[in-house]
Formats: sequence, C-alpha cells, structure tokens
Amino acid sequence: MIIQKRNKITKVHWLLLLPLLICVSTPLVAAQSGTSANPFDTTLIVPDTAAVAAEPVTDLTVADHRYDHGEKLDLTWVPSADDPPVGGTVVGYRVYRIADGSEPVLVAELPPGTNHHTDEGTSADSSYVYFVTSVTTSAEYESARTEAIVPNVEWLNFDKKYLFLLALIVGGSVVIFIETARRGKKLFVRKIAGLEAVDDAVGRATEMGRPILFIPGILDMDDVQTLAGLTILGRISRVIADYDTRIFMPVSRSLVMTAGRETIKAAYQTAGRPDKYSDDMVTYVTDEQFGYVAAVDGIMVREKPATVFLLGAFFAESLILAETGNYIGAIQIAGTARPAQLPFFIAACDFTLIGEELFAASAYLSNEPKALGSLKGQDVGKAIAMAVIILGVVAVTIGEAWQVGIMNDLTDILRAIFSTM
Amino acid sequence: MKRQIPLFITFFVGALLIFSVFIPPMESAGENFTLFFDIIAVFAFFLGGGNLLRVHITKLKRRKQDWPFSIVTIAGFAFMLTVGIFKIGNPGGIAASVTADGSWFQEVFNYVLTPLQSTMYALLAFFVASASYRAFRAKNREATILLIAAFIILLGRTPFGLMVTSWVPESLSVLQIPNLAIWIMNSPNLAGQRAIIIGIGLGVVSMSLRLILGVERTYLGDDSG
Amino acid sequence: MRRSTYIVMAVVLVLFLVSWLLKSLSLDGTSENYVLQGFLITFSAFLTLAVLSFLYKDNPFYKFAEHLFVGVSAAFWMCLGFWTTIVQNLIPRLSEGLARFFEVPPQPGEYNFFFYIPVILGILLLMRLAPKGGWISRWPLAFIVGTTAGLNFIRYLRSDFIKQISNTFVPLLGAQPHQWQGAGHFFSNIDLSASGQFVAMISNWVIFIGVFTGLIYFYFSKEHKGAFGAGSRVGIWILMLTFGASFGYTVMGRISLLVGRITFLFRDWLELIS
Amino acid sequence: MANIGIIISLVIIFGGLLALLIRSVKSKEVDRRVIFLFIFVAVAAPILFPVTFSEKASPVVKAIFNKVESLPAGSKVLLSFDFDPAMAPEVQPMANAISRHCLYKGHKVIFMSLWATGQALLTQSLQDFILPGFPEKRNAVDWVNIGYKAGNEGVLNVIITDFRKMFPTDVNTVPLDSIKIFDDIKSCKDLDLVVSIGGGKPGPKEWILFVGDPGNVPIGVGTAAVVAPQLYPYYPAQVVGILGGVKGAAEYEYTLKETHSRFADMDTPGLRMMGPQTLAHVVIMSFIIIGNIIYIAGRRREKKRR
Repeated sequence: MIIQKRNKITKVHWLLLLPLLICVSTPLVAAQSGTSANPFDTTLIVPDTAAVAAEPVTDLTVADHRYDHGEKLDLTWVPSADDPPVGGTVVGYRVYRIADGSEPVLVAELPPGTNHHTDEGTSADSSYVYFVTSVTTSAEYESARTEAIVPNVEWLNFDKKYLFLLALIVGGSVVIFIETARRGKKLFVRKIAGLEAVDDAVGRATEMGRPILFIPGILDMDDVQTLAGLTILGRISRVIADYDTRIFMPVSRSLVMTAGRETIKAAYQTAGRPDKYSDDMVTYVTDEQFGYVAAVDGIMVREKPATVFLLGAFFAESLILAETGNYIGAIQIAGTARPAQLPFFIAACDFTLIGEELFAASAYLSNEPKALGSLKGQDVGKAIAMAVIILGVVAVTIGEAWQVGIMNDLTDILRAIFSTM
Repeated sequence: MKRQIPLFITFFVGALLIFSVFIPPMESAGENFTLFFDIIAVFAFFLGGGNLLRVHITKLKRRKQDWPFSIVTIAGFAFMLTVGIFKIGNPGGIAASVTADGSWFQEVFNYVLTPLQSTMYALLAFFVASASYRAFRAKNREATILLIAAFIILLGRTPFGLMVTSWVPESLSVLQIPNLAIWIMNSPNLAGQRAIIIGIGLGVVSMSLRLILGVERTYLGDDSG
Repeated sequence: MRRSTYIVMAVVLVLFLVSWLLKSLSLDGTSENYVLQGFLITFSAFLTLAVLSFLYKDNPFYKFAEHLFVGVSAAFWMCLGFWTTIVQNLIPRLSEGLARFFEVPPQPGEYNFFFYIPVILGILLLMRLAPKGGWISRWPLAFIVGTTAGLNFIRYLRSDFIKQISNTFVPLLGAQPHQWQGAGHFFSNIDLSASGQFVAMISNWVIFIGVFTGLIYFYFSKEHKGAFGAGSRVGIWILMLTFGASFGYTVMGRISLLVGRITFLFRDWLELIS
Repeated sequence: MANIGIIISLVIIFGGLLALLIRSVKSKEVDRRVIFLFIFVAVAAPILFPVTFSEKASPVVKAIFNKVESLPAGSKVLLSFDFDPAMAPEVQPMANAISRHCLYKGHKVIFMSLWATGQALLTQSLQDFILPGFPEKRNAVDWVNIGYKAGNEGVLNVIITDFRKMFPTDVNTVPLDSIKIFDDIKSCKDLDLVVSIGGGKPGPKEWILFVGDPGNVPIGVGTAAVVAPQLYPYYPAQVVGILGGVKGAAEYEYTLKETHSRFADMDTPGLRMMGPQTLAHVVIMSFIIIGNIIYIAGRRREKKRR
C-alpha cells in the first residue's frame, strides 16, 4: 500500500525536492578542498657547495586515483640513492604540485623511506604537474617533473562491489520479507521475553495510579537507537492512551522532544482521546549528559513512576538512572545497542532488550505483518553470518594445519568479500 | 498530505545516501548531510531553550511544587546565556574562542559545571556497589555465571587475586586469577560482544529500511494533526 | 517545608560562608582576586557535596544543584552551538557581511548556496513555537530521519556485520599447528603468552562457539527448542559471562572518579592533604 | 597519626562488614545507604591516611623489573613517554617508577616521546618528579632528553637505523654528536632496553612492530589497563614484560621499595591510588558475598516454612 502511495507523491512533488537533488549531486566538499594549501615555507633552498648533498628521487610517476571524483592523484617514485637504511643523507621528502602551470605548491612532507603519496587536493578541471625533492639537513634536490595529468572522475566505485552485494542481499531479504508479509503470508516470530512484559508494566502503572517515565536515551535523532526508542514509544503510548495512564518523558534533545510529542499525540488521536494529550508530557531538560541525569533522577524520586522505560542510546548514565529507578521501586524495562552499557541494565533492570532486540521490539510489539517480516529478513542475515563463519573457520583451520592451498584460497576470497572496503 | 511529503523526504534522502556510498561524485553527500544536521541541531537548541524557559516560568506562575527552584534554573540559564553570547570577560574579544581562558564563560564551566558533572559521574562508584550487591546473586544458572565472572574480574583487580592462587604452578599460570581475568576479557567476553554487535548491525540495517520504506512512521505523528 | 529543614539549611549556609571566609584568607597573597577565588572553590565544594547528598535522599541542596545544573548547562550548549556551528561553520558560507561582523575569516571559496537548506529546515523546525503550523516541523524531522537511516544502513552493515564476521575466522587448532613438536610442547605453557598453544586453541574454540551460539540466541524465526534451544542456552551463558566480566572490569574506573572528587574536597577545598 | 587513622578506618570497615555478614544469616537485607557509606569510607580513608597494600608483582611486571635490575650499570636504556595529558594519570606513575629505577641502577637513560603533547609532559616530569631524587646525575652523561619528532611510526623506522637522522639534536638543540651517551649509539639496535609507556597509537605496539621485532631490541611496555590485555600475545617472545594500568605501576613501585632501601620513602602515586581501589573492591566483593548469604538464607527459611 505504502509503496503505491509513494509513487503518486513522486510524480507530483518531485519538483519540491529538486534543490535537494542538486545539492547532493554537486560535490560540496570540492569547494573546501582547495584549502589544503601549503602551511610550510615554499621557497626552495638553493644548494650551495657546503650543503649536504643527496641524489634526487627517480622514476617519479603520477597516476589517477581509482574511484574518486577527481580529488585525488597517486604519486610513486624510487627513493633517493642517499636514503636510509644504507646510511644516506636524506632526512625526508617534499612533494610539490603545479596546478595549470602556476607556482609550485608544497603539498606534503614525508619521512625518509617513503615511496608514494596520494594528493587529495586536486579537482577534475585542472591539469597537474608534480615533482619531489630529497631533503637533507641543509638543502633540497629536485626530481624530474611528471607529465601533466588531469584527474578522472569515476561514476561507480567498483572497489565496493562486495559491499554493494552484501547490502543487496541483506537489505533485499528484509524488503522481500516485508513484501511477503504484506501479501498476507503468516510468518512465525518467537516470543521475546522482555517485550511480553511491556503491557503488564503499563497495566501496573494504571493500577497503582502512578505515572510512566520514558527515557529515549541521551543521543539525538541522528542515532538509530533513539529512533528505535521512539517507535517503541509509539506502541506503548497507544496502550497508555487506552488506559488513560499518565506518561512523562523528559528528553535531552529538543529534536527528540518534537518527535516524541508527535508520537504520543498521534497515539492519543488514534485512541480517540486527543483532548487528553498535552505538550507537557514531553519536556526538554538540557543537552548536557549529567545535567539531564541530575534532573531525571530528581523527577524519579519526586514523581515516583511505577514503570520506567530506558530505551535508546545510553552512556555512563545508564547505571545512575537504573539504580535510582530501582530504588523507587519501579518496574524497569531497558534496551540499548551500546554493548558497554548492557551489563548495567542487566544488573539493575527487570527486563533488558539486548542490542538487536531493541530494534526488533517495535516491529514485534506492533504485531503488524509488514514489520514482523523485517525480522525475518534480519534472520536471513544471521543465517548468512553463521554459515560464513563456519565456512571461514573450517577453511582457516584446515589451511593452517595442513597447508591446503585451496583452503587458503577460500580464506582469502572470504576475507576479500567480508573486508571493510 | 501532511504525512506523505515527510515520508517521501525520508525515503528520498535515505535511499540517496545509501547509493551515494557507491558513487564517487556523491560520496561527500553523507558528510554534508551530517553538517546540515549539526546546523539544524543548533536551531533545535533555541527550541529547547524556549521550552525550558516556558516550563519553568509556568511552574513559577502557578506556584507549583518546588517553584522557588525554578528561579535558580531561569537565573542560571539567563546568566550563562548572557555571558556566552556577549563573550563577557573574554580576553580576546569577539574573535576569540568562546571558551578562552579567563572568560566568564570558561570560569563558570570550570567552577560550576565541572564539579557538577564529575560528581554526578562519580555517583557511579556508589551505584556499582549497590547494583552488584543486589544483582549478583546465584538465583539461577545465568545469574550464577554473571556472578562468577564479575567476582573473578573484581578479585583479579586486587592484590588478593594473586595471593589466593599463588600456589598454581607457573606452567598453568592461566589459572591464576589475574591471568584468568585477562583470559575472560580476551576470549569469552570478545565472543559475546561480537555476537551482540553482529546482531546490532542487522537490527540497524532492518530498522533503517523500515524507516526509509515508511513501515515505521510513528515519529511523524498523525495525519490529522 | 518543615521548620527543622530551614534550620538545617541555615546552619549549612553559615558553615559554607565561614568556609568561604577561611578559604579567602588562606588564598590571600597567592591569588589576586582571593575573595572571588575563595568563593569559586567553596562554591564548587558546595555543589559537589550537594550532589553527593542525593545518595542519602532528595533534599533542597540537591534540588538547588540540579536546577542550577540544568539552567547553566542548557545555556552552555546553546552558546557553544551558536559560536562553533552557526558562526564558524555556517556564516562564512552564507554571508560575507555577517562574517565580517563576527570577525570570522570570510572564505569566499566556501560560500555555498546549499547551506540555505539547513537554515530553511531549521526555521521550519522553529515553526513549532507558533500556535499553528507546527506540522511543518515534520519536514526537517523527516529529513533527519532519512539522513540517519541512510547513513547508518551502510555504516553498521560494514563495521558491525561484515567486519565482525571476517574477524571470527579463527584457526581451531591454533596458529601454525604444523609446527607442533609433540604433546609435551603443546601442553608445556598453559599461560597467556604466545607460546601457550593450548590456551590459544581453547580461546579460538570459545570465540567460535560463543559467536555462533550468541547468534542462535538472537534468532527470531525459530522456537528455541531441542538442539536449537541448547545452542541458544549456551549463547545466553556466553552473554552472561560477557556482562559479568565487563561489569567487573569497569568498577576500577568508577572508583577513580570518586577518588578524583574526594581528592578535590580534601586537597583543594579543605587543604587536609597536599 | 596517619597510621592510627588508617587502622581506625580499617577496623570500622572490616568490623562493619563482619557485623553485616553475621546479620545476613538471618536474611535481612542491607539498606543501600549503608553500602554507600562503606564505599565512601573505603575510598576517603586511604586518601586521607595514605595506606599501601602489599602488591605481589605478577610475572609480567616482575619480568620488566628483573630486566632493569639485571642489566649492568652503564647499559643504555631508552624510555619513550608516548602519552598525552588525558592519559597521564594512569601511566605517569609507572613512567616515573621505571625512570627512577633505571637512573638508580646507573643506566644511561635516553628520554623521548612519539606524541607531540608528550614532550612537555616529559620535560615537566623530569624536572618535577624524576631528577630531584638524583642530583648527582648529569645531563648528557647519565641521561638525555631528545624530545619529540613528528612522524609517528615513521620516526621508529628511521631510528632503527640511525638516531641522528631523526634527532640531529636533543631537546635543547645540543647536537647528539656532542652528547656523551650517544658516543657509541648509532641506532636503536645499540640499546640494551627500550620501554614504551603509553596507551594509544603510536605507542607500545608500534615499538614492538617497528623496533623490537626488526632490530631484535628488548622492549618493555607500560600501558593503560584497557589496552593491556591486547598486548599479552606478545609476551614473552616479543616483549620483556607488561605493566598494566595503575595496578601495574603499584606492583612495580612496591617491588622497587622492597628491593632498594633508597626508595623506602619514595612517593608512590601508583600504590597510593591502589589503596582506595583495593579497599573499594574488597567492600564490593564483601557485599556480593553478603547478598548471596542473604539470598541462600532466605530460600532456606522459605523451604522450612513450607
């Protein structure tokens, strides 16, 4: 359904987004790249007779850098004959760039022993000539100049073909399962312990007549964990609106405040009680991590919420919040994808959504087939991971133990595909 | 309508950024969009500041519980804002960094914010103790494993760790508590962390796709609003 | 508040005033503004103790510290955002005149029309403050959510998924097992060093099984029963081991923080230690 | 005075813990404020009345100590301070202890840093902590500070073949050729020991990979606690020994004090920092034990009731 709707939008409103399109397709950074100008003294020292002598570098070549948009050129050379480790006089190299026949500009100072450099300050509409000097303690010796070169712009990065392939497989299986579910196929998803408790926790607050506190972490909307927390808030606040329980959500970012208000308001509207909603449910405190914690701790001991949700990105404050929540006797449901903070939630909260479960939670709680389908897609990713790990481990083990060539080749292939290029 | 345009913006921007990774001339899009975010976030500061003031002024007007403290918040906010925006006491004038040494802004940071921040942070020393007292109990097999791992690591951090296992021969030194602690950190801990991280990677991928495709859209509110 | 509360507050205030006086006197001669310096140090100590008092229970001193913290820090980040992002990053890209006013070096090369986009989106966001038209603030929100989703899709796929998989290709018989020289050599060093073949091998098995069963634990599409259930069981044990160990490992750092605060109180404020 | 203070505090802490332990058999929970109080006393008391616990040096620490100890006087030792002010609290104590030990044993010590911000720290710690204890040691004869050079591991790549190429002079622009220590040092290969203290990059790992392995130079490392586990695979083949965090420093300081009476009154920041740490760890472990006794006792009672 959604996909059809979107097509309609595309046709009518794409003009509105034209500026955005232009903005992205124009390399903005190119405007800044010229600033890598030379911080060093560019005057060349003319060697005099008393100076320490050194051979210049030889075979200096310049080549286009692959898969860039013209901002990079690769230089290689053979180091000077007077370069260590044979005990020579070279203390370093300097790379100079001449753009469109202008004055030479120093672009890099390199330690001895170096034989290559990538200049990242070029643009596709100029031509460049380079030379490298061998620097001794008192003078510089210029190499021959390279031929002029104009950097190429490539339109596709083939170094990233495996990344693209994996993105396609993992992302594709998520999309396919969403589509399968949309067509009405029943998909099985097992129970997730912490999530079964969500409804009970809301019910408990209602029975006790005490509020619910929702903490969406301390990061802004540019973190997926915050978004995951907000989508779970969407499900929770529907129940809250039905039960007419009070919810309180102090936040440390005003963008999160805006999104939080929209979320809760929508839930109240869906429940048919828009009059019960108030902006006071979501308030901004401060962007400061511990200032926020100080205020939330204060709210906890004064308002005594029956249920506390800690769902989002947390740092050191995780345990301060969870311990205070525990002290006031609240049921606490926590979830974060920051591995370092999980131990503290496990120790101090009643239920903890571990990493991936945080992202699965909103899909699971919604019980919407489409969302559940995406969980199936994730499992495809996990199955791939498990299969590849077994394959890789077997290959490495056999390859190491018996020096089997084919296994070593397999290892290399797997490492290439699962490299981080 | 009120919801369709935003949904389309999300779809467009999200899809574009995914593809830009593979297209060199567009590679900088991510960088620029992040910068855009930073700028929007500063506008958000004003939204936040405005909201903070409104909450506390309302509290003050209605004489709600603890209203006198709202004066503290408003006064602190106003003072710091004045000092920061006008760079009061800043030895370098308007061109200098707002946090230059000697400026009032930096002094307040040093003598008010720093002690507050670090003391809040230091509360953790107390809370790790109370949490371990309560949580590390051998209630079931999982809790027992949690308890044993934590205890071994804690013991390994004191001189007693080496003392109680000093009888273990050097050839089996991995079983001495400090070494065992290191082994736990290097092996099982690494494995557990890695499983969690792989799961997170997949969770984020799926979550991002749900957002881009508009399956998750609660944060955008309702159509009628 | 009860009368006793007021009395306690008064006593504490007097104590800190006395402390200010004494501190200023002790600073006399070493510092130019010794009265101000004395106040600042005493006030820092007061705030430190006010926060610590929360451990006992909520009280007016904590409320004071908390409310001051919120107000001052909100303005702190606002000013920092204004000067570092708006003035330094945005203004030079938009307007030469404004750049001259704020004395930021105008960089004509950086002038860029497209930076009006975040400005417009930012202003749309502020529409929320207006009584009507708050819905338009969803546009910047949608832009940010799209950016977050798009950027993180690849970022997490790459560093959390792909990289961690290839890191798990561990040799189960240890590195270079073809160089083994009999069982004696194999079991000779059961320690952490590189020569400890046996331990290295066990570690690799633990990493392999740990990651594998951990993934089983996170598997959603299959009921955790039978062999699959057993695998997920092992997975949760490994996770618990991880959590226990990381918890224990952080304790030292947390204690150091408290050492820092108490040292401040004893040395900088009370001058009990040097 | 200090001794009485610490004895009283220890009696209070352990007496209190014992009382709670006895009480726990009746399955009575402890108020969390009591735990807070114990933590506060356990941390504050050793700060007020410095206390040192005996630290038995672990083998990895002992290995470095013994190496410094066994080298003949006049051996050439290079100490690289590869850290910045943020990392200093954790690694400065071990840097000081090793420096003192080397100077005391009569080794010729070369100080340097791979970190730009490390040079100022190095110069200052030499002035404030290390040299005051050795007024008889002369610059350029017994020790020299050659400072910092940019280039990260590139610096190491050069000095493995020639010091003078990277460091034509010391930090005071005195040419190396006129510095006595360097008379018979051409490159790192002429050194008898290198100790790198740091926790980032470049740091101990780079010294191992760029100097220790190719030049066959003995390398000792001191590092932050979080990084230490990653360096264990290099021991003992590629590194002499490892000092990990404040605890490693404390163990070194303790061994130093025990071995040489000259250092009996030495300032021992590592040991001092370990006082609150050890006590707090003991308190936390005690409370874990108490918590478990309470739990087991409570379960037994419930069974009886049934």
